[in-house]
Amino acid sequence: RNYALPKALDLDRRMEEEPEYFDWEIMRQACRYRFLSIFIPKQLGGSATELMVSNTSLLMDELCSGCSGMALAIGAHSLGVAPLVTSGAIGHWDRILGEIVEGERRLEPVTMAYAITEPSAGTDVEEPEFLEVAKLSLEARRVEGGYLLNGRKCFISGGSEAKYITVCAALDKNRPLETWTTFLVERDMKGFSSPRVELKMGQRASHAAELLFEDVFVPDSHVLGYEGDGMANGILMVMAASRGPVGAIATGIARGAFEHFLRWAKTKRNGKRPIDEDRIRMNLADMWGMIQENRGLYMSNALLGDSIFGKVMSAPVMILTLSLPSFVRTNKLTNDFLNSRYGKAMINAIMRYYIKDDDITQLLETASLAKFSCADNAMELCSRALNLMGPDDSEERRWVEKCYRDAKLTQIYEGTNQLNRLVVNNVRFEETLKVEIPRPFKKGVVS
Amino acid sequence: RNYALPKALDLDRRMEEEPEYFDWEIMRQACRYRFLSIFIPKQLGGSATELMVSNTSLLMDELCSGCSGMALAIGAHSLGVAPLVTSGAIGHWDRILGEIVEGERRLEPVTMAYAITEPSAGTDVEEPEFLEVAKLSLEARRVEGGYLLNGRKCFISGGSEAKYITVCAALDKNRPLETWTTFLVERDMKGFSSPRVELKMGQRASHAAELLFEDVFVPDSHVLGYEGDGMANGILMVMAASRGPVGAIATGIARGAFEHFLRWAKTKRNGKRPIDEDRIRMNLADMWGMIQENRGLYMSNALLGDSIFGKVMSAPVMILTLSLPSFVRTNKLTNDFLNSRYGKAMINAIMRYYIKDDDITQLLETASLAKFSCADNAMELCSRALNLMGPDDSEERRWVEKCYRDAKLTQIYEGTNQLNRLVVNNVRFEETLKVEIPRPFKKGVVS
Amino acid sequence: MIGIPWAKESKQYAVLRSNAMNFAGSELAPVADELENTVDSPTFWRVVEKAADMGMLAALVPEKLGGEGVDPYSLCVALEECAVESAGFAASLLFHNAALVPLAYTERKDLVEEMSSGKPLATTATAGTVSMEGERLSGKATFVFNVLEGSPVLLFPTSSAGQEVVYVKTDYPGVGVRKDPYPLGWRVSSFASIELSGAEPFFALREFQREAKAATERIVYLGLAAISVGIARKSFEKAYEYARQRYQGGKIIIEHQAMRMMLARMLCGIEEGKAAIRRACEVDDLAPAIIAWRRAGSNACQAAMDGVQIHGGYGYMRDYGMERLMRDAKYCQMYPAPEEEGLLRIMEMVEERG
Amino acid sequence: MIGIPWAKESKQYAVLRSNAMNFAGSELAPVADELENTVDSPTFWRVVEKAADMGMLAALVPEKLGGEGVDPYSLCVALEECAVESAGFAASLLFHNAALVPLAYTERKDLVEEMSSGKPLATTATAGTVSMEGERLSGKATFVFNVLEGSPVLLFPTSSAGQEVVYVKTDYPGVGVRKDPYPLGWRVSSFASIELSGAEPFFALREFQREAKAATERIVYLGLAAISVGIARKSFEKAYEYARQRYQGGKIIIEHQAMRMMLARMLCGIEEGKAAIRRACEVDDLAPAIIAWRRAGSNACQAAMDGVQIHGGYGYMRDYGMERLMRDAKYCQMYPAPEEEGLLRIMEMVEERG
Repeated sequence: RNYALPKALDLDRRMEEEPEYFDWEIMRQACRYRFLSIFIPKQLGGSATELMVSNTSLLMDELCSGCSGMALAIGAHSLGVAPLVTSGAIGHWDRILGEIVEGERRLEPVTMAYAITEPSAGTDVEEPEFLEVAKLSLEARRVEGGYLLNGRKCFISGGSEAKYITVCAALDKNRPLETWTTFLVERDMKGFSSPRVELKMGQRASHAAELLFEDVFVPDSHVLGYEGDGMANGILMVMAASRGPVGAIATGIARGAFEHFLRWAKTKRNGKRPIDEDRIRMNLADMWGMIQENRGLYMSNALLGDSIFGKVMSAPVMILTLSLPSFVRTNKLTNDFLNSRYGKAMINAIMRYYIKDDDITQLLETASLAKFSCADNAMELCSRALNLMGPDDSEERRWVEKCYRDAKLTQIYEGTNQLNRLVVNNVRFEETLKVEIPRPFKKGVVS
Repeated sequence: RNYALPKALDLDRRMEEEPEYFDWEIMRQACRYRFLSIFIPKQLGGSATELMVSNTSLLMDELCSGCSGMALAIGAHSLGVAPLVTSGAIGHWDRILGEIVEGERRLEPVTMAYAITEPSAGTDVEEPEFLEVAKLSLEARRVEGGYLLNGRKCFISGGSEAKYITVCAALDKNRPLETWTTFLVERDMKGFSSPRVELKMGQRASHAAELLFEDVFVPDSHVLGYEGDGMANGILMVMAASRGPVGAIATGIARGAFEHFLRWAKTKRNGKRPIDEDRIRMNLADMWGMIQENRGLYMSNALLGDSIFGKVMSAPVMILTLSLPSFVRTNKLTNDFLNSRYGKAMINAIMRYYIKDDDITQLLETASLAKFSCADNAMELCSRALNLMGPDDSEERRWVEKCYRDAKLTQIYEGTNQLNRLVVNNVRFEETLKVEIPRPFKKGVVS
Repeated sequence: MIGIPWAKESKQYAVLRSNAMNFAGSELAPVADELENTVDSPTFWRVVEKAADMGMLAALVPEKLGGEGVDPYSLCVALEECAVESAGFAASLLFHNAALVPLAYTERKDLVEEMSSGKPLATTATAGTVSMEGERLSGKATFVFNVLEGSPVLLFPTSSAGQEVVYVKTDYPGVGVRKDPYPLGWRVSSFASIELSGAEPFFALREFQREAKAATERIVYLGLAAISVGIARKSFEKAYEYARQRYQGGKIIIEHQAMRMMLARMLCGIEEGKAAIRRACEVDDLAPAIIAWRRAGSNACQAAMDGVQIHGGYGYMRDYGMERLMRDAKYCQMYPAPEEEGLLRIMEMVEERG
Repeated sequence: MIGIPWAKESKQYAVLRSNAMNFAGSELAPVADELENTVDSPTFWRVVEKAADMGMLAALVPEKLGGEGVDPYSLCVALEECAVESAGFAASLLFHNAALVPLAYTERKDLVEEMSSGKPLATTATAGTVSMEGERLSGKATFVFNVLEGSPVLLFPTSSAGQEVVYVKTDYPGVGVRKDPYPLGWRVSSFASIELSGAEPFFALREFQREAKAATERIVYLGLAAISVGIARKSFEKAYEYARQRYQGGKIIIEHQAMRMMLARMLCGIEEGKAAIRRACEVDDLAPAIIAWRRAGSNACQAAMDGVQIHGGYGYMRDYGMERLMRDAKYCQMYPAPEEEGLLRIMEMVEERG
């Protein structure tokens, strides 16, 4: 945050002129603080602790109070790492997570991204009922030894910089929900490109990229989890862990706006300070209340998340597996085993033992609730601050204008607020939505 | 709550016809659950635990989801007990608190009330800056061996039923802040009466009473704390402990309204359920979000409160004093000592040792914030539920109408929401408001 | 009248407003509390008689049928002024006048005469679900006001032929009245739900059913918007007056900014409501009427709630007259349909028109 | 035009609206994005020239001084229509026209001619604090638009004599311009703050200063309200169109209730704004203008924000044109003064009138 604050406004402006510019220095700074390995288990050299979700939430809150664009650049990377971790694809951990940790150490950032949204499927790919009837662009066709991916993803945060990308795709566009699968795609795979980035209204320090897949061959070993579990075990699981932190992002933006507003309120102009007026005081109290509401929501979600994920990460068998010397896991035989159905079945059995579907479903509910409530509060807070400042010529006003633009995205990404409301309703009041960790030896859906 | 739910609507209506009716059965039920001694230390037979504030908050939340009027009848009693406890007036504890506990045991409720508001001073008597310029009605004139009270209090919850009333009064109406003092008044004192109760819009099961003081003589021993510390150490201290529970009251009302609304939403009418419409689902999620926000706010305040008050109650010297057999404390010599300046000084010293002014000030801030935020959310939730139900002929709608009326009071009592906002601002952003536990041997302000 | 300068009203409306204001001030104001606490009292009927003298019982009925034949805006002016003193009484008048709207599509001078004679008032039941099969009504109408012995009730049942417009009386066989003496608002009026099990209407419109229903609904929405403005005005007046005499913090509370902001918002709300009503009266369409109702109703609720807040504890007690405004305002918002259903209807209308 | 039926406008306004709509559609719409990204471009001046041909550069100036002499409502109609395509351009026109308002209190045909000749446009600086002592100006004006080389700027400094109404030019000695190329909204216009240190006005009004200031302010508020309505309309149109072609959840998204509710609220917002403007134009007073500005500005912000939400990710990206509306709308709400200061002024006006 100390790094972000002085640079944020300038970078925001520069992006208007050069939408394609990416400030790698942000990521190098992030390396210094080990922000890139916050989702990576300690045993692999990462900085994840048993309070992984809480830490991520607090980090996002803090970074976003500086600049949410830069925070997003860091957060989008962790979002990319998340499916690799939550799917328990241990066979890839040493290589990829190891590379990230190593890059972090050498201040040569290696990043990931998570690609869900497609040009004609935004909300549709975030919820099972909707996915069932989605019109998709990307399709992964089964071929000998793997899959051929064709189509597009869009608005992928960090997608233009990431070296590894976790990609959701249907094996059959006509049966999207049934065949929805998570793939690990590497930037240098043939046929993969990111042809375009958008100029966003805010959070500009991180790119929203279009990804183009032209006959990209992805080998069998690069399926994360099982064929067809990309929604119930993939997206929903990740969203259960990541929507809370989005609430934290919104809170951070709101807090940033609030701090600038408070400074403004305490600054004398024409001999008096705005805070000397009662109406400003009341507004300050209101805004502070919103921030406290937000913190309560995302933190109670984060603590729940840690109690769930903590169980797995501290499970003896997990600790044992991860404590083996790296060469044992990366040995071809072991690695093939880990990437095989038997290996997956083993991991699966462990996950099912430690993580109950009901717990993770409840986590999804609280995360979705924190996401939309925090985002709405943030938007309201920024809007109100601007209304109170009015046509004021101060750097603080420019800051809050940026926060206003930034905050809007939190109502949209990771499922629109409308979708998140539906999730809360469907989980809590109608019990029609459930996260499911598949049984071991779940069958493929195509072959 | 089980008791309250079936009766609440009927009682609410009956109050319209007979505003003076008081349903003692509520209080007898409360005795059964030991709700009347929730602020009374265990050693005296009470049911207070180290989670006193949390328990009170959760109790209020739960009761109010049934009927906030009945809950108020119980809560107002505890509010009356609070100054007696927080002032550390141990000399009175055995007699009065003992009587309450005994009454509770025998299902013959003995209740207290706290009288702050005066006809022309509402907000004024809740905040030091305001009190300084207040126009007061009640005055306590120093006379030999005690004080003569003359004037009126109004809107005193439970004031028409209470046997003991903690009353704030100025010793000199022209110096209200400086001379503001807390007295213990007993119903059978000569010249005391409660001539009138109001018909309130809601929370009717508890009365708002006018209290009339005509030359009521209150002996020296009945001064709680010191002369002149009625604001900084009296009201502010009590409010720090009680405003959080008011947030809980608002939350309970909101939750009650929500539960009735949810039942309505799930009930078929003309073949379909409201919840089958997306807009109702979104509203349910929003309302649920408000309730979660509220819970976060009042619980984080309550836990802070318990960590502060817990320190005193678990202090060795306190435990020792309270563990002495009752006859030691009620022995005239001891009792006179405890009610004397030396006794007070001792208690004071203990309190100052365990409770830091900064902690209690922070508690006041979080309590005030929880109070106004929860109240506003509750009002909004009830209002929205009614808008969604519209002209529906259901028992649920009648319930929510009651909640709508009930909720409004939470924006008004224990300091209007406007005042509470100011308190948050003054504590947090301007640091101009502070709770102060007086030094031992604080001098009287008149004599 | 405190406030910002009103937009000029043409002379016709200005005269009407001044008459209605006099009526409200001299007839309604002194008995508003009494009306609130007793239903169907002699006082109520005395005021109704005065209202009848002023033509308020057949205001919209065309002159050729014996009515006053005024336009909807005139009715709004009268209702707004009455609502300043008693929203419940204004609501009574509204439901009565709305009930006569379909008669404009008939030649039935006799019915007009019968229904506008005074006691009992007619009423309009738009909420609930009622159906008609072979001249027999069944179902339930909710939130019906003005329900006394023998009150004529306008209903809009659906039948296999589509939309129907019929009248029954509350003492007919097959009409069950369930009174509720404790509604949240509009206590003046007699609040009830009506169960229909095979009742026969005493009159059914045979043509223009759709038009008659739309016209009635438009009047209900416009009238409620006008009543809302009346409530908001009264809330402002009471709060403004109180804020100028109540001292707290060493000054009259109107000098506290928190109070000023609330009062100013109330004023804005009043103006917004008035503007929306004026506009909605200019075009013969349901959508703008719903929009005006929604805005004015919401503003009235806010104004009354803030009025209570400004009054502090006094605002919450029945004896100080402020809490009634808050309760009455809410019914302006809840009736005749949930706000969101109103919004959905607007969208449907837009889509129908392409 | 999609939407609910407009309240009838008299022929004069209907013709004007249709002309303005044509102008906006044919001249502004095709270049709106270009204008947004470049300031002071030839394209901008080409459009200004067309606007001049339509009399939009001296709209309010009395005919005897060489202007069009139209009423405020006419200007509102024109601005609303322009704002549908480019709120920034509409704002440019507004500040230019407002700058000429005080000239109506003079006989200075020459000044009118000079200032309404086109390049550079005049502008009105109402925010900030400027004072005048002995014909010398000092202080700072903030949120000034249309600021180019030599732009005439209308200022309202205070002096020992009270309220002053003066004009300076941006290239005068003692006038410092600090441009900001990245304002949140209204990018079309050249955004700057102006520092004054001893600058001399080229013209100062000697009488009716108070009236001139009030009249100018009223036009600014009314104009911003009209621009807000234009933004809300465009937001609705874009969102409605998008919602009818975008599929999610197996149906076009307009069939999802969450979308319908937002769209319906947008429509209500548009109507409320229009109603408030119409009413505010009917009475020559500042308070209703502030009320209309407040309501229309708030509704425009909500409409644009919901429009972005309906567009989802696309709404957030510059290339899809929706996010500009959200940014532009916010300046309608933030300028010319914080909302709460507007409310405080309303209260003051009410108190002054007793």
